[in-house]
Amino acid sequence: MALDKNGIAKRIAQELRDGWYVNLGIGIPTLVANYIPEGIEVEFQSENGILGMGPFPYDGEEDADLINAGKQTITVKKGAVFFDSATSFAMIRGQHVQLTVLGAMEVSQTGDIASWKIPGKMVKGMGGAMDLVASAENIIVAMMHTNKAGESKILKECTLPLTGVGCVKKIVTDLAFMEIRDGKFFLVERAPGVSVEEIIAKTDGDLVVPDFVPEMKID
Amino acid sequence: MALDKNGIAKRIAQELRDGWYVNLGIGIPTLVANYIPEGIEVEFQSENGILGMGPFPYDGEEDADLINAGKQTITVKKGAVFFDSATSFAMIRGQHVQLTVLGAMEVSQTGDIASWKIPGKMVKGMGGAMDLVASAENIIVAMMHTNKAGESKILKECTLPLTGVGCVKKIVTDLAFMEIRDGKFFLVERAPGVSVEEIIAKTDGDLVVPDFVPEMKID
Amino acid sequence: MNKVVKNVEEALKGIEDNMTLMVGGFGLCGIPENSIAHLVKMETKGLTCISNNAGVDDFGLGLLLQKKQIKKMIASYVGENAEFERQMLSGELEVDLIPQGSLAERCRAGGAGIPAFYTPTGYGTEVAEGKEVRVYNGKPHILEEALTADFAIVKAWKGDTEGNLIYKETARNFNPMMAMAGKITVAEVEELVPAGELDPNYIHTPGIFVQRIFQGEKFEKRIEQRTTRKRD
Amino acid sequence: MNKVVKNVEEALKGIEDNMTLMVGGFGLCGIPENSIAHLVKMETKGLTCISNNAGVDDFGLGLLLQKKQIKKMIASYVGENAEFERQMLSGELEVDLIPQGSLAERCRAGGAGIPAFYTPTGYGTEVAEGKEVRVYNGKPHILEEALTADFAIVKAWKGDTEGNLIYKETARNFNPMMAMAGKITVAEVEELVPAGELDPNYIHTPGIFVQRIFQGEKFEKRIEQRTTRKRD
Repeated sequence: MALDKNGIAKRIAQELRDGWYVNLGIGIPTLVANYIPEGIEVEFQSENGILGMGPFPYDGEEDADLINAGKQTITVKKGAVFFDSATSFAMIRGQHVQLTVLGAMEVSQTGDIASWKIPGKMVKGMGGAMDLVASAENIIVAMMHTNKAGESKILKECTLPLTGVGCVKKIVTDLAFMEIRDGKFFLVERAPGVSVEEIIAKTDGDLVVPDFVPEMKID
Repeated sequence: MALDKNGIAKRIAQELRDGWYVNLGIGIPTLVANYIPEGIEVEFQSENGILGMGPFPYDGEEDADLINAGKQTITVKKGAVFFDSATSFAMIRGQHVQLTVLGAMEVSQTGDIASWKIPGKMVKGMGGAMDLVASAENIIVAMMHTNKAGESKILKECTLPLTGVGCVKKIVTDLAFMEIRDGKFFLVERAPGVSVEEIIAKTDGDLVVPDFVPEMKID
Repeated sequence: MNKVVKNVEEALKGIEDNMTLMVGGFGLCGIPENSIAHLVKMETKGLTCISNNAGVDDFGLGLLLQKKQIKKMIASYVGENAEFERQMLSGELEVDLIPQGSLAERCRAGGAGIPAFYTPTGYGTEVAEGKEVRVYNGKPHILEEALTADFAIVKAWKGDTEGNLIYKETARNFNPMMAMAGKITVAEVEELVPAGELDPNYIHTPGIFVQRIFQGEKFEKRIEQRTTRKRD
Repeated sequence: MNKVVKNVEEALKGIEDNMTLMVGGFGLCGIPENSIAHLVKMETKGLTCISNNAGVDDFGLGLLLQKKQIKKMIASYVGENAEFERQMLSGELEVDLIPQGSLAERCRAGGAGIPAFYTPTGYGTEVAEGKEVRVYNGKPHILEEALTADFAIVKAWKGDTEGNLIYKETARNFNPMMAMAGKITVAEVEELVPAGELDPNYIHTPGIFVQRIFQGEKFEKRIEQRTTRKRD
């Protein structure tokens, strides 16, 4: 059975390592914070100017001056710190943030990512995504394997305007966990109950399938 | 009679304008703070990271963490602020400081200044002087007209390594107040009791002398 | 150096048609509400606005968009504003979309006298079109230029009569860099205090960057995405 | 993220001969005294030190110069150190003198992922030799590159277990930028407190830039130019 959004977030959370500073994008990536593996400590950075984000506030305790990059009201943990946008992107550009998790409309087998614009149709802007993908040492993309029409978003080449070039390392979709290796998608794991055949069928880019493709372990 | 250091500082102080932020270099320039004209307000910036410097502390009240760019213990006025060195030079380079007063070993008639190095002999380094002269809209040089051997330091061309090119606007020496105009020194005022002939004799660079050269008014 | 002006009228005096304004804030957080409301009243036209976002339809810079006072918008993310999208797609509004980190750094550079710098951000994308590319540390970088503005309008939590500013929590965002980059910088604050009341060790924007300061009459502080959890 | 190490030995572990170190401070103000004293004990040789000044003969980086542990000094002003001048003029010590503002900005750039930037500072002087010149706003600028270091050693007033730092008064100076630019950044603090004790709104260096933190045993805080006035 294909993963839901929380399932994708759970699988990505398994990639977290102790001591990492992590930036989570809007949407599915935000959910990753709910599934930090036991025994490890990570700190979340939000590019609007906070390190050490806590959970959402209790009803009635929202603070208009305290939001994350998705403009959601949040709280802070002990040891948190606020800073300005230039300092925030100094952290990102200067590679002080160890992992970036973000969504995408398309990824290519060479690690290109498109996520910010559909020409003539949707123009939201890139926000901090271009800075994040240009600099992060580890980038995991969280996305659906296909669009609503069933067309693959895992492509040989992106068709939409790019957010970054050759930067994506890992992709977790509702169907599979893939890595970019030597200019191809490498199938690392399949979602519980999803067949290798289905993944092959729904992947437009070149996909390397090893002899044995383990199933993801999701609680 | 030629001006002493305090006299030079007094004359320079007359160039201050209400509302200016001012950076004073080490030596004679520091003394300018003692002679702010009545009725105007200026704020002193020191490039090690303070705006709103007050007078020296009372005996026994020195604070090792509170110094100026000359490494002297100081105090702060109400409304002072501390900042880091990058922010400090953002103020300077970004032209938020209206006036820089600094010393020099030599100045040239095109506004070049040399102040940081005597090759093979003295190498103190430029500190913040190169940033200050490269960016300040108004630069006043405070210096002696001649060196100890009686040789002019007001030159056609500097002989020592430069601190900045074509940046000096005004010069106050023990003998004269000069401005740089069209690639020449222009004699604006002479020190009390100093003759125009003496200034001409001790000036190596081209000096434009108007028909009437008023005497400085120093209290 | 007393920077206090008596109200928003006096604070925004001199803003004219076709000027470039920087406006602080991220989303609706930390925006200069009082100044924006007054800009609507002033009916200034042909503005170029530099701001990370463009507000929502009925708040923030969205108010100026509704009145068609903005000719060009320089921003990083404009996803929450239907009127913005309509004006852009129809060609009424010029738009320059800039990566958020480059926007922040370009404002800081403008204030700091750095005319240009290299960044890896945007290489290989539309953002890099027409820009110089240079390889550092084995990685291509593009050259980005500084941004400045005729007026920068920022919002702070506390300010003193000398123009020193303190921001609250994530309402800091773009305000400090924009304060540096304005030829004239106007700060509206929630609380204006006498010089000496703010600890000099904890000031975010030194008063040297601020030309005019006033206490805002009213702050709505609208929340864009109210997200909460239930008590256990 | 707990960054606390138990003492200076552990804090400086991994510093080896011929490494590049950034050392915070301006004059003797805000220098990491405990770390410098321990570097003398470690007898590490061939160091390249990036620091605004080189201490005085018997304090600060002067202690490392006396022991000839420094191969190259990158600084802006070295006027207070006779041994420094002797080693430089005799050619024992390599010296790269950099304008103070460019030094600060190059460290910040190193920490911020900006590989190079243009500045007007130093144009037409020895500092510009071999550097690219480009005209912006009618004024020539030179291209300066970022600085980074194997270790950055900074000194703060207060720090918490997460590595968040607060500096006191003008002891801040170069410490925040150097903290950003170290591959490993070590902070020695006068007072180490648990996470949550420092107000998140008033932290100067966010802990993300700091890898190791410890409370220094003893701070002499020597004053270089004691200047006072008499009471009236």
